[in-house]
Amino acid sequence: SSKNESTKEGNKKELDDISIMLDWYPNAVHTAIYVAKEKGYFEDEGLNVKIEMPADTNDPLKLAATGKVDLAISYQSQLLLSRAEDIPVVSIAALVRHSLDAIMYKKESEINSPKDLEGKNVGFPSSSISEAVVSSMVKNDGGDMSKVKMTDVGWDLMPSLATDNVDALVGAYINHEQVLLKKEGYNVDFLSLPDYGVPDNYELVIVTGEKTLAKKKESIEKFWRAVTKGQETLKKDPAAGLQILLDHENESFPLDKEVEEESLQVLLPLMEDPNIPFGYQDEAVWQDVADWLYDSKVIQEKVDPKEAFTNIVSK
Amino acid sequence: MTLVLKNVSYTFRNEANQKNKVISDLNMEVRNGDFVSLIGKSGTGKSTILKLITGLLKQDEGEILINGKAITLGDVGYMPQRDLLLPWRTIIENIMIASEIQKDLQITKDEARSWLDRVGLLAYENALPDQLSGGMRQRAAFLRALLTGKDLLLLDEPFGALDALTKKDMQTWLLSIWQELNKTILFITHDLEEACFLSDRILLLHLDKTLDDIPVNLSRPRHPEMLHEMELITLRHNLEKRIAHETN
Amino acid sequence: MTLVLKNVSYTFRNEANQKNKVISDLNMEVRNGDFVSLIGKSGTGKSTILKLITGLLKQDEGEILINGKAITLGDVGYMPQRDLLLPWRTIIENIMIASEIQKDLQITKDEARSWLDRVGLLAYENALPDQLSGGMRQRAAFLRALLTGKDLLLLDEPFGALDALTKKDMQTWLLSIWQELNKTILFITHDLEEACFLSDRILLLHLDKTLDDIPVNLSRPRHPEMLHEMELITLRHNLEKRIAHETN
Amino acid sequence: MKQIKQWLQTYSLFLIFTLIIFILLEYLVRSELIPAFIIPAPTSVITSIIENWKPLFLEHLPATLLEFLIGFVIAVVGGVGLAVGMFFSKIVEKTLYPAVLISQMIPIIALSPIFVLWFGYTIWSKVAVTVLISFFPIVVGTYDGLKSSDKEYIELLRSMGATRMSIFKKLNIPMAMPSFFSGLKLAIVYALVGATIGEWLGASEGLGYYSRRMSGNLNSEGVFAAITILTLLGILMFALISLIEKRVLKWKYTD
Amino acid sequence: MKQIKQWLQTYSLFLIFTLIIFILLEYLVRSELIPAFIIPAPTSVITSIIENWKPLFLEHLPATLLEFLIGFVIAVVGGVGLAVGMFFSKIVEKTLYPAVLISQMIPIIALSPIFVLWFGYTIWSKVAVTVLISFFPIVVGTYDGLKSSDKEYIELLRSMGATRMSIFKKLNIPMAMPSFFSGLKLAIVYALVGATIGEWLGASEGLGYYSRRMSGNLNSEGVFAAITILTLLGILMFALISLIEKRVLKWKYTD
Ligand SMILES: Nc1ncnc2c1ncn2[C@@H]1O[C@H](COP(=O)(O)OP(=O)(O)OP(=O)(O)O)[C@@H](O)[C@H]1O
Ligand SMILES: Nc1ncnc2c1ncn2[C@@H]1O[C@H](COP(=O)(O)OP(=O)(O)OP(=O)(O)O)[C@@H](O)[C@H]1O
Ligand SMILES: [Mg+2]
Ligand SMILES: [Mg+2]
Repeated sequence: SSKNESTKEGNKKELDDISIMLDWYPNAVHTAIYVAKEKGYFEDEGLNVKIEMPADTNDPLKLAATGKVDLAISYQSQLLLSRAEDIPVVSIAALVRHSLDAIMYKKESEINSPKDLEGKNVGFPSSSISEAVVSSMVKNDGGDMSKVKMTDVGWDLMPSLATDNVDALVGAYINHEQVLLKKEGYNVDFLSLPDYGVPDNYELVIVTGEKTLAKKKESIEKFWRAVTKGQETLKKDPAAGLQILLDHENESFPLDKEVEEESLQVLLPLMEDPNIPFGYQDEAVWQDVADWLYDSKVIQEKVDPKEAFTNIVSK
Repeated sequence: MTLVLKNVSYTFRNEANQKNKVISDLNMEVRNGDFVSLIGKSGTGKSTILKLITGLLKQDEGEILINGKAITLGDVGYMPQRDLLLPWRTIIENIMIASEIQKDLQITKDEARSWLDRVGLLAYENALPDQLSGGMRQRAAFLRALLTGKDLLLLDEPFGALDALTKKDMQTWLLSIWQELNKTILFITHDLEEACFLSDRILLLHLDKTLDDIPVNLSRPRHPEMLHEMELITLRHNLEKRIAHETN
Repeated sequence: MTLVLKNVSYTFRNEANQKNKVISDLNMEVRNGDFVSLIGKSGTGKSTILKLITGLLKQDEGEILINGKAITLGDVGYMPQRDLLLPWRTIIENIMIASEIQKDLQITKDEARSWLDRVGLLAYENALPDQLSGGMRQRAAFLRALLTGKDLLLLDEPFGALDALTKKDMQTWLLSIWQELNKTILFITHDLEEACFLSDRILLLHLDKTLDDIPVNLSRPRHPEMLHEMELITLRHNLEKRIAHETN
Repeated sequence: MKQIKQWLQTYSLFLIFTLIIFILLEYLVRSELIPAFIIPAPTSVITSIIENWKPLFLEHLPATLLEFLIGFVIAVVGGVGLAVGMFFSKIVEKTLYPAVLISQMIPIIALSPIFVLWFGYTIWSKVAVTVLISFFPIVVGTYDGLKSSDKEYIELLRSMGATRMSIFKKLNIPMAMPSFFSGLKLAIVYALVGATIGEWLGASEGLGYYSRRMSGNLNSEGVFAAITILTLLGILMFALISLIEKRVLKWKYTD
Repeated sequence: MKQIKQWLQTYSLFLIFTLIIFILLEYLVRSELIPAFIIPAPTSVITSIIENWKPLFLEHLPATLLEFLIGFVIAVVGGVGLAVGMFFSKIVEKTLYPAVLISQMIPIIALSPIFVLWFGYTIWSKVAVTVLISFFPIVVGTYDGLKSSDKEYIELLRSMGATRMSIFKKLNIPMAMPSFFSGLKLAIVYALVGATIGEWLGASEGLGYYSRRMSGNLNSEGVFAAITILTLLGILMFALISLIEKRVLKWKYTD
């Protein structure tokens, strides 16, 4: 057995290090990555993957830009914002292909479409994108945005709705906040962005710094192959896949199994589209989102979508 | 004005509830216009007696009467060893503090000013205590006790912290004020020469809590030359001997 | 051991660069085994002279010589008015501090202990200064100056803060130690009686910066009874008059 | 004139030091040794302040100032009140002093949902954070100050027949002033930090909010513009209190 | 025995007060007047601590403790070093004292990207926050303490021929101790808060991080479990320093 160990060690030394920073703490959306890690898919590709967690949702982008991490999970619109600020980051794959963001509210608050938000109070997490989302949706629905009150609720999305400090939330995810609020016994419903004129977007994308991309393109491709394999395994047996995540986290941060199960159920259909490889990005989608951001004045200069992303998987 | 202490006792209790009977069955009397000194070794209870007379401490037994009535706080003028001038008040504000505290005491600023003038402090009326020398501060502290308007003044080692030369000046000064105003003074000191020079009577407190009453047969008015007269020197010598044999 | 000051001058400069010539063309001499007192009104510069002799201040002009050599810091034993015992050190640690500072000074703990015994402080060897009475602290401070091992001791009002009775005891005690050890002492005091009782010579510093040298013709050893002898009383009376006419 | 000269003498070294740091930073950023989206060049920060002076000074600064002022006043009134209560009553002291001490050990951000529950997103949630954070030094300063009155002074006043209330007014209060001001100087700095943190927990205006929004927009010049104004404001407040202290405690400073 | 009795006498009122608050909370939560996901019932918090004792005490507590200890030691060493530097050199003082003061006015969270850039998500980013937050009271305490040495004592030692170094060792250092300990007591509380905030700014373990994670999951019992442990730890640290202070400053406390 000692011989076996030494060869293992020898193998390890040949592995390429690659680091990825998640968008938030580990949850159902990251299951594929943990499956790939646990099942040894990364090792098979010759990679040693280090997973890190951020403090602030902006950190992953900045750290990828400076090369402190090789990869990061971020948001499509946030990436376009960074490009507008000349932060050298590129998206290399789409992790979630559709919006998770939505306008969320308690059913009893008699909101049926965005224009019903007039005279109501909408909470959002200090982001101009969220404001633009509400504005677009209300206008699209024929409402008057000036009658909608927007309240920045900082970090406390769920408590603000639960305590009726706001009537609706934007920036809350249907796979997390919605599930949790339901579990606490609140009857919540939501309005989808694409239904009211906000282009459907790749909510989560994998990004890297321009320099890192040039240097480590091969490793990044390997990384994504392994994650894709992880996603396949997960789809075949979601319960087993999720268990890997839960086991990994359970020692330190017990995750709520029910919540994550439900979250995964919401997520899986949104992560892939039929006949399109996992992670493939469509220029049209980038163009739409970029245009929308420019039109709604979130960014002041046009961003060339071609520079913002590069596909590492081909159709 | 007559001050009478009848069979007064006082016991200190510390945290561990140990008792220390400092004053035991004490009798004394101070008559109107007297200048009486209270002397004795350290720890015999001189300051305690003064605090009992002011009312700051309450005797366990016996009576303390002024003009036949039991004393209460605010009945006498009190001057401790440290001048205790409030550092944020000007000199005139300091000496007028008693009239702020006691409603029935009406002292005008002009009166206070004329007092300052009399003791040579008018130029320092609006100065802060820190700007004054030790002797000046002591004079201000005395004025503060005087301006309580009480007939009986209790002075606890008022010149103890002064240097010998300043002390001499202050003694003469105090005598002149006392004579002019016909106040009654009970004066604590460690300095036997001072006690002899100033007093009509000296009360000598012993470690065994007994009290000797010793008359001083020097003529009034006193002047510094008398310090070198045989009578004073002998009296002092005498007192020294009486105290020296006591062991702490 | 001879201390000589030749034409010494010293000027204080304040922040506004105003000058105050405190010592001007001063000449004095202290010979081996002398007990010399330095007296004078407040502010005449007595403490300044002592600081010049210790080397804490540097004269602007003139020379200060011990045995013909210019003095430097560490040449004399110095005792200020406040005892300045370090509150975190035990009594024995306090009196041995000079031997920690000066490498060539070797004083063993046993020696220090025998000194404590001699002044009646052995029981307090390991006590902290706060646990001692004023007189005891003053004795410890004196031992500290003594255990610098220097022949010349400079004492700046060492008993100024003590009460009159304790002071008497300390004077007698100081004389006995001084006689036994054949030290040279330069002693500042405000108390003329004290100066007369202790000294061989009295140096009287005037406000105009001149210095009188007055011999004391009392026999040695001195004993407290002498305080009441006519000779001492006359001398004191005399000194008082010489000082009194000076105006500040 | 003389005062200015003295001021320069005191702070010139520090100003030179600051200038060197700024020049160094400018160089590091311009030569791309530090990415500008993490630490912006000082000149860009200044440009950003000038360009956005209208929202910064007319909208966000007044908002933060208002939260800060209300919070600071409440902290002073409440803190002094509590200190006085503890001074007069052993029971109040023994009950609340440890609680006040412990309140300082709880990371405030962890309590943000509670603030939301109680105060919603009104100005009061920011005021609450401000109060919580600046309360402690005032209580401690005032209480220690009140207790510092010498027993001998108290006896002197009592011997004149002074009531407890007049001893409090004539002795305890003036005696407490130096220690109270030490606490106040700490508190005013903390109060500003508190208002900023309060805004991070949810606000729609204010410099803290501005900096967070700019951070969300990855606009580091904006972030540092707000921080710069906040810091200068803090220095100003500190200087102001120091000045008032010098006035009120004239008797301590004339020598 | 006697000490325990004395301790009870001192703190019994506070303990009763705490108990009443807890019972009140328990009632408010049970009767659903306060939603349990905002303030949990005290009993649920205790249950949560017991259930999760393993990760809490074996993983997160040691992580926080380590950050805290490293940070605190650096703050003490650095703070004392700076104070000594300022004590010996007017230039150092005039250059750095205002900088240290101003560093306290900058809201630390605003600097998180800088910490992350410099230190990444290693332990050092948390240590840096800890140091920054606990540095100030140590510098001020030590510096004020060193300066407090009486001129007369210095002259006495100089008259014995003492060098500046031996005056420093024999006089300045012991004289500075009381003020140094005042600073230390503040610093140790702040250091713990600092480590927690540091973890909020990015970590993968530690009690601060734990509380944040639990907060993201609306698990308020978890949040308060971590806060409770942190608070108890803070009290313990404070008591520890107070004890050491009593030992070192025996000469101040024997009376
Ligand atoms: N507050 C107190 N608590 C307990 N004991 C006290 C207190 N004040 C004084 N004593 C004790 O009472 C005794 C007499 O004290 P007091 O101050 O009256 O003496 P004294 O004659 O004024 O001494 P001194 O000459 O030193 O001023 C002393 O033994 C002292 O220890
Ligand atoms: N550090 C100082 N700076 C400026 N002037 C000083 C300083 N120390 C003393 N003086 C001045 O020098 C003069 C003499 O002071 P010194 O202390 O030597 O007098 P002294 O004779 O010892 O007085 P006392 O009897 O009050 O102790 C005084 O006028 C005093 O104001
Ligand atoms: Mg007394
Ligand atoms: Mg002097």
